[in-house]
Amino acid sequence: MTGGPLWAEAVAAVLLVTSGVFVMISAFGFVFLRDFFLRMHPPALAYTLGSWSVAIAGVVTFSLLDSSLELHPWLVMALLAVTVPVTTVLLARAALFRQRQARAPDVPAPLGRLGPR
Amino acid sequence: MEALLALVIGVLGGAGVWLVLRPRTFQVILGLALLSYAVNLFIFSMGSLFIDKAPLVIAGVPADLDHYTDPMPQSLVLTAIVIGFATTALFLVVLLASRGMSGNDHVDGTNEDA
Amino acid sequence: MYLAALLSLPFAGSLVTALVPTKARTVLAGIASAVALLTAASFGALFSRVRAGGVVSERITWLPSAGVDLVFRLDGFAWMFALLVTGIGALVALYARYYMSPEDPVARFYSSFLAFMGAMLGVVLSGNLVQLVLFWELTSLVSFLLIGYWYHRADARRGARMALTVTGAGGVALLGGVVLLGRIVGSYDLDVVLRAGDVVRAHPSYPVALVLLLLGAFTKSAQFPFHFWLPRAMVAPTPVSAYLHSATMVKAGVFLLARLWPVLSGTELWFWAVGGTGLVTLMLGAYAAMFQNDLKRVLAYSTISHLGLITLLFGLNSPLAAVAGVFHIMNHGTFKASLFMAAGIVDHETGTRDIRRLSGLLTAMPITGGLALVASAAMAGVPLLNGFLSKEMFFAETVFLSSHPVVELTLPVAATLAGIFGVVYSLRFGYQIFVGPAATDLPRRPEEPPRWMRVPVATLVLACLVVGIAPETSIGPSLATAARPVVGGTLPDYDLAVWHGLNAPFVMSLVAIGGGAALYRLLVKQQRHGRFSDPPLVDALNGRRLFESALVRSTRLARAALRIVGPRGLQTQVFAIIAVAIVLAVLSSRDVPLVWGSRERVPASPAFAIFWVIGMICAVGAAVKAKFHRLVAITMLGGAGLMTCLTFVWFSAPDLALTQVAVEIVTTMLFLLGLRWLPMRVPGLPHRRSLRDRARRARDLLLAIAAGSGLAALSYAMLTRPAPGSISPFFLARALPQGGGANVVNVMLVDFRAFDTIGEITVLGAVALTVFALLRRFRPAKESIDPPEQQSAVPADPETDLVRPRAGDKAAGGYLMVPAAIARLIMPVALLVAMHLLLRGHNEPGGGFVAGLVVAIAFLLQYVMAGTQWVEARARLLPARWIAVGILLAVATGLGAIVAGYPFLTTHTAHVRLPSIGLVHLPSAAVFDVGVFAVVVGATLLLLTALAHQSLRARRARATRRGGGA
Amino acid sequence: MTASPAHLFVLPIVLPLAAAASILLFGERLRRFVSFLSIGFSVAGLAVALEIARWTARAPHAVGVYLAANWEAPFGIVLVVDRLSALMLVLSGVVSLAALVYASAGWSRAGVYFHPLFHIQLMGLNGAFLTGDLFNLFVFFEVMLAASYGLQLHGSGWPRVRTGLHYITVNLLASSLFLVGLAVIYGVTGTLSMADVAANVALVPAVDHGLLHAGAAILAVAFLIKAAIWPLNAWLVPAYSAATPPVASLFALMTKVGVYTLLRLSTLIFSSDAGVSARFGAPLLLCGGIATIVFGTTGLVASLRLGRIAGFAIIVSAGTLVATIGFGDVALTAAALFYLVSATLGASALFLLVELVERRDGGVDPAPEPDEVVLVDEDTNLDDAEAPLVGRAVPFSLALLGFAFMASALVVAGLPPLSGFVAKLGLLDALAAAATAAGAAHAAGAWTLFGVLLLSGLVATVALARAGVQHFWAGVARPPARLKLAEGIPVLGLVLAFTLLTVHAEEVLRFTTAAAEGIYAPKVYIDAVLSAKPLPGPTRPNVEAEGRP
Amino acid sequence: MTLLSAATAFALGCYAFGSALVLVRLVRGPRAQDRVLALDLLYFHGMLTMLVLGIRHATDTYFEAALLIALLGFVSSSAMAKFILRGEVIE
Amino acid sequence: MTILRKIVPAPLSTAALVVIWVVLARSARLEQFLLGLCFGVVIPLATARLSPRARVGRPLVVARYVVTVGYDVVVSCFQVAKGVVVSPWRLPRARFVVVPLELRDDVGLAALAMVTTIVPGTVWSELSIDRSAMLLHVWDVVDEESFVAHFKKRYEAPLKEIFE
Ligand code: NA
Ligand code: NA
Repeated sequence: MTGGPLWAEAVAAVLLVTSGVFVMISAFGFVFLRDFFLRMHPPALAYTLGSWSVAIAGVVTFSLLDSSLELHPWLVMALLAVTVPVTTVLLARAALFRQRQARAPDVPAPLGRLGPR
Repeated sequence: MEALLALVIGVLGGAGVWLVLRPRTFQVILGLALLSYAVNLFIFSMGSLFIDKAPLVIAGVPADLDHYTDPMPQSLVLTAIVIGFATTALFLVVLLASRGMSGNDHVDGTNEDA
Repeated sequence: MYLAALLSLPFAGSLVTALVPTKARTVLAGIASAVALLTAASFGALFSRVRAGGVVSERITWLPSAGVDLVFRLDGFAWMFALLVTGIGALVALYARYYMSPEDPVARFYSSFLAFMGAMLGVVLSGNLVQLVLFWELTSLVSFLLIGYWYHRADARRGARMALTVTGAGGVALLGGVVLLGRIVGSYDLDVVLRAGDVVRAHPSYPVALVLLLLGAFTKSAQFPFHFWLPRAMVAPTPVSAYLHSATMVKAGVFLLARLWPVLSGTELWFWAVGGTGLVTLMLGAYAAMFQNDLKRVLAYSTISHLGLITLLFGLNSPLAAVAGVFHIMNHGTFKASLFMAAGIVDHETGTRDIRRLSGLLTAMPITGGLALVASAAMAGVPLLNGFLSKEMFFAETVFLSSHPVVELTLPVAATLAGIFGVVYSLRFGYQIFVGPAATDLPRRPEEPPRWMRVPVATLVLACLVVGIAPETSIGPSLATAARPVVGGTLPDYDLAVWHGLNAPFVMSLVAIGGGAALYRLLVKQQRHGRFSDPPLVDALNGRRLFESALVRSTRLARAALRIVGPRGLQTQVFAIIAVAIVLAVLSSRDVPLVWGSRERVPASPAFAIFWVIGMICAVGAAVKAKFHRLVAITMLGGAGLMTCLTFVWFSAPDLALTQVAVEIVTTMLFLLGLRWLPMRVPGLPHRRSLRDRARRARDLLLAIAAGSGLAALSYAMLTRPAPGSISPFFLARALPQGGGANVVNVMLVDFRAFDTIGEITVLGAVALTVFALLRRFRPAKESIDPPEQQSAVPADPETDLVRPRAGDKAAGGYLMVPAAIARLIMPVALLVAMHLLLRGHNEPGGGFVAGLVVAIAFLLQYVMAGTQWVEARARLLPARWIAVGILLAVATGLGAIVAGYPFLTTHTAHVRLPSIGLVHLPSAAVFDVGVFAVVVGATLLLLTALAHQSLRARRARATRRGGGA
Repeated sequence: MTASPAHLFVLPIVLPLAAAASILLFGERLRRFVSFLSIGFSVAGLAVALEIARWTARAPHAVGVYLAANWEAPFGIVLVVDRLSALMLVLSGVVSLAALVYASAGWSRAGVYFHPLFHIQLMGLNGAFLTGDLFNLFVFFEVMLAASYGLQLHGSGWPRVRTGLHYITVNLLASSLFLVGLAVIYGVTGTLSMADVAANVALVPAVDHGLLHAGAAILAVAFLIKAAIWPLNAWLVPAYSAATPPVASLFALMTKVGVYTLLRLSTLIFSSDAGVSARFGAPLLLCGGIATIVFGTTGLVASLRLGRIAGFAIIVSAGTLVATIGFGDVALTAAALFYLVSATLGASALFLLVELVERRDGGVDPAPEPDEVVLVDEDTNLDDAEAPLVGRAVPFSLALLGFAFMASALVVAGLPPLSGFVAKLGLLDALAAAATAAGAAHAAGAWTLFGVLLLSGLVATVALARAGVQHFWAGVARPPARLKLAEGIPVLGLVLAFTLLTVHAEEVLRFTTAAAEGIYAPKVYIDAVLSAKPLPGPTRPNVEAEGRP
Repeated sequence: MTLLSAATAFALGCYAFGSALVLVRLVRGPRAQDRVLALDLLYFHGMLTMLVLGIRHATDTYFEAALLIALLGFVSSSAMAKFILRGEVIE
Repeated sequence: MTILRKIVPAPLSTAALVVIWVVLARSARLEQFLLGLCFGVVIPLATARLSPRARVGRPLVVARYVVTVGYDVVVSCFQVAKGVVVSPWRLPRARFVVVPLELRDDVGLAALAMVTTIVPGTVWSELSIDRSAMLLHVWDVVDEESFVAHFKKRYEAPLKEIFE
């Protein structure tokens, strides 16, 4: 499998386990929380630590494998940070809109124009 | 795992066939899409399936089907995916045109529910 | 090529007349008569060569490998017929000059007329059976045009179609019979066939062949039960009737009987089939003719009857009868043509053909009347006229026939009876209209027609008289010449004398004339009381009615059948396709049980087991939700797609995974774009489905399960059997050294199987163009022009971020501000990644296709986040140009190889040494891949932006609607 | 073996593709120029096809092989030229040229991108006729279909869209079946080259025969759909009769691609050398073909509109062809190939005429003749106005149309004297021979087909006469059609084509006989394909040393 | 079984199981936004699976597919979100 | 200098692209650098009209900000994870919070959205049309005002420095 030293393998293993655990927790939260806006929070666990630890594990593994610094898994991390917000922002806005349309309780009023004109 | 994969292909294909037989154009297009997954996986499964033996040639590894996955079905599937995409797009547009002209989304342009 | 030239004369005349000014009647008639006369004279000149059984034969090779050459063969019989066809043709052409109205553009008439003459001559001169069929069908076709000459009249159209249908059907049967006969004999050559009578009659296929051939002959000669088309054909201009129903068209059938008489006759089957049909037709025609009130219809039914007589004569299996048949062909042609022309004159002069109205015309037109009386006497079989002679021979045959006792008894009686009928209708035609008090209420005041209109009639009547008075000297040699080939070369003993003594036949003739006169009196009296205006008894046997109702019913029946076996609904078609595929697959493999193989199994992976289960649930979920929850179904479909993609990853197909991911994204976008235009569908209250509906769903479910199981079983069988000796190792071995790439799949796409790829990008391009073309004409449903619910639900408060997040091509604001900014950030990165995928594709996963998709998606993202107008104000994408350039690049790469002397698409690698970098390999496959890239970018953008533009158009439509409403 | 001319064989594919791309580069501007360019390419294509046909005619059983991308079979994709494919190429050249000229008179401007799509369709057709690789065949089918979707929808409008939706759905299903069947065949034989499949099919282990046959059957269904075999053909008549005339005219060729493929693959792969698989599916083809003829004939009886009649005529011809494949008989196949050419030309011409004739009718469905629907009494006068007994003058354009219509109808119905008759005669003769030959295996089938052919010819005659009467005779009051030169030329060109076909029937028959002999002796084809060697070249240093790994 | 292969197996198992959980939301909803988020998460899990498979087999082969999901995977889910919000993907 | 400006209108973007290219290529050889540079120049030029006009200054602030956010992500991850795990028994005190904004720059606001998204515990929900305030859904908040103050200081202020 890998020819790297054991410590590196251990680091990668720990990171992978972390990733798995966080992904599980995020999925668990996503499924079992009852309010949609509450449910929007747990996925962030997966988007961040869940993927970052895999990326770092990848960097460690591949760098040792090729005996040079391989940063490309990090790219995934960076791209995710940029792209994930698009869906989240739009989805939150959509949920807000629909809840307002449905006149659900506990929904804040539209922001409108708050600041000084 | 072979049995399960075969089952997956069967279920995708079966669901596709069911949808293709339905009266609404949107159902039909989804059915065609599912069917194309099934067919692509089916073609794919014609080659010898291996884990981690991608057909990327590595110097020193014997060039045979024990050391690499069969590239042929892959190249066929690749072409099939592209063509499937194109035809799905086309079908969608024709479906929309039909919807616009007939005023409903029945495959025959009639408004009866069946 | 004398005969061929002669045959081509009428056709040439036909062409010429077609080009002559349409109303130059005299010129046209002159040409037609001249052609006919010239041809007739030329045939007449050949008499010496056919007289003693000689045969003139010419051959033009046409289809030697099929045994079909154009053989023109003139023997005595053909000679006689050719003279009849051309001689009467000349007279009719002359007659028509005066018959047709001066306003009538007769070029078409003469052209068809001459073509018909040619076709008929072709039948007569055919020395090859297939050639005979060819001209035979030609006569059907041209007669169709002639009968339908006045096609602005519905009855003309109907009559023409009926004639074509019946005779065409006969022609088809004839073709079948001829092919069989040719197969039996081993040749279509008439000479060979005529010598092979014994072989033919002994062959097991003889009955079938005979029946088919007779069907041809009987339909053409209007034999019962196919006789009904002939009266209908009376709608043709009278010259046409005079020509078609005397000497030509209908005679083709009996010509065939006579022509093949030596080959086919002499059997019981022949006797009963031909003789029986002839007898029935003879009786029926004569009987029906008595009651007709239309001059032409009397002649039509009498023609049927006389054709029945001729058929009967040929059916008697006696050479003497056959001679009589030949003789009667000649006689009937003469007197019937003159009668038709006389009827035409009457019609022309009085304006009616109704026998009940016509009377005493002899005073107004004595010459015509005299001629008509003589001709009708010939038809009745009055002595000293030609009709008497052949009828006498017929009576003799019936008397001296040796056959079954019943036949021997009934035949003479029937013949006499027919003779009586014949006298009756002849009297009705001749006596009733010309003799007696002059009619007073005619549409027109009758007088003698122009002289040249009478000349043809007079010529023919003269012929009747001459033959009737001095048969042996006038017609004897010709008859012998004509009859000899029919009876196989040796003529039987016969005597053409007018007077044979007071024998049985003469008594029969007397009885016929006397009885006929009496019956005529009776009939006239009855008809004065308004009875018998329709033929009694035979109405039930109305073949025409049966035929027409059969046609109408068959149309209705065919439509009903088509609704069942050719359903127009899509669902039924799809069901049929899938069911047929399943059934055929099961049937073809039923002999061999499906055996699972013993290949080493893939190690189990719980993770992938779960993924696959997810994939299946998604697929089923999509199927369930597709009707009412389209968006949900799309998400489910996405789930199934993702699992497909993971399968590719797991089983070492990185290129497939990449492509699948990109395609998934674009497909989802596509569906979402389409969703906008579909009607809202809300699940109604759970209603009880009808039983039919439920049955259909159950049926569909069963089929879906069958299809799924079949696919699963097939793939399991394939998955578990040992891998075959595939051609793939070749690619693995050569991809790097000879294809110049480590990524075998990519090398296959751009090199080994580049031809596939060129097709694939063409497909993509074609689809994109189609979509663009179709969407240019897109017209959304009325309710879809309105903005979606979500947009109209936004309160009209300008303070919310949802209202007009952008104005025109300004950058997005409101709720889209952040997503749009991020999208702009992503753009360059996406392009960079695309370049990365494009350039590495040859060695690593990637390639032009996925790179193109990435670029397209990046642009689409801008469309989504910043809006169509914003993007298009900043970038001219010209997708069609991309497609064109891409395809041209790919083609140019291929042609480059040709320039270098290699086959299309052969790859070359340029090795360039660059300073400080070293050797760089530039495979031409890379250029090819760039072409693929360009096509994909162009096609994908064209597809999706064309859809996106519809929203703009809807907005514009709303604006105009509002503007129009205000 | 005659040496293959360099690159000639690839031109029928490259030429249309280049045409499509270069026309696309001009966009929708310079319409006249684009029309000329398009026609120019088409003429060049026909010339190439004729040259290829000449090449095949030169040597007996000539099989030309072109190694695309310089890779030998069974690994690379080969184009194979024999008489059969050459015949199809010429046919497609003629039909497409006529349709294109016709379209340039106006129909090409009914929508955008007509010319590129047209040439792409042509490329697909030619590719399907040329390729020697199963998957490449699929690709060319898709090329052909993708363009055909666009062409079928050309001009848009509800009838086209509605029928187009059905047409596309059915063909997408067919494509799925194609892929499944193809995959199974690859799975069992390990190869995609048709010649190699044929060479290996006898060696398939017994346990795999079921799989092979199931795969072949599924594949066959795909082709049967394309060949419009009952019960898989309900899409054809609506789609074709809704398409614009030049498109329908070109489509007359499309069903023949299905037939061609069935003929090619069944004779190649399931030849008499194929062991247990020999003549696989032949009875089915016979039955399906006969059922299709019956279906099409029923349609002819039921139809009044010329477009539908032409569509059903196409179905009848497809059924006839497929049924003859079922016999596996050289003489019959030779006749069938002649029939294929003749019927296609006839149907093409008919489709071109449909619109010219119906344009006269002002696009309104003709009212059925009174006796079409109800029985009328003998004495009923059908002429309300007692129309005078004076004939009508026929304007030149109408006469020309009528003449062309009659000629096409003769060809379609198989009536003398044109090529349709020769074809029918050949078929009947060969059938009679097959039926009466000693120990004939399919005497019953042969007799049935014999009878069915005769009857269907009769029905076609009746139906076409009915339609002709309706369109040319019944509507005399309507103003005559205005005929453009560019519309008249292709129609007359097709009439000339089947006149030439009749006059030179012997040569063509000899050609088709040789073609039939060639396809029933597939060893020549297989050997030619498998022995073709790539050029030693830029990346192929040691060709001679290579073999199948 | 090495440490790393055990860890990758665990991680893959977690992703699969997590996906199964997410599937519950994809199937049950209740609202469209739940399903869209669920699909986004499924894609994300798929991406992680690709990365971990790459680590497991010590290969870069699958990296680009993961990269593609990271780069453009959001496009379809954000388009869906926009569709929910506006009923129209491209305005 | 102006020519260089014309060729490389956005040096930061070019640099980022070169880095990404080299990382993607998994090779630091010269040819890859040159190729990366090539794309780094061409792509921004080609997409100039589609790209945001962002002025990015204060590299030090950027670096510090990235580290802060990274740290916060990890910390919040554990907090939210814990909250999720105990959620069956004790739901977090989640609520919507309106945060008044001073940041106006497009890219700055986008960056702020990214931060709120990737830091677990906050969800960007709405932005007022005049960009004067945003609506956040916060996972667990006790005191709204102190949260707003903390948020503005920690996340908004540095962005204002960077982008304006
Ligand atoms: Na090469
Ligand atoms: Na967050």
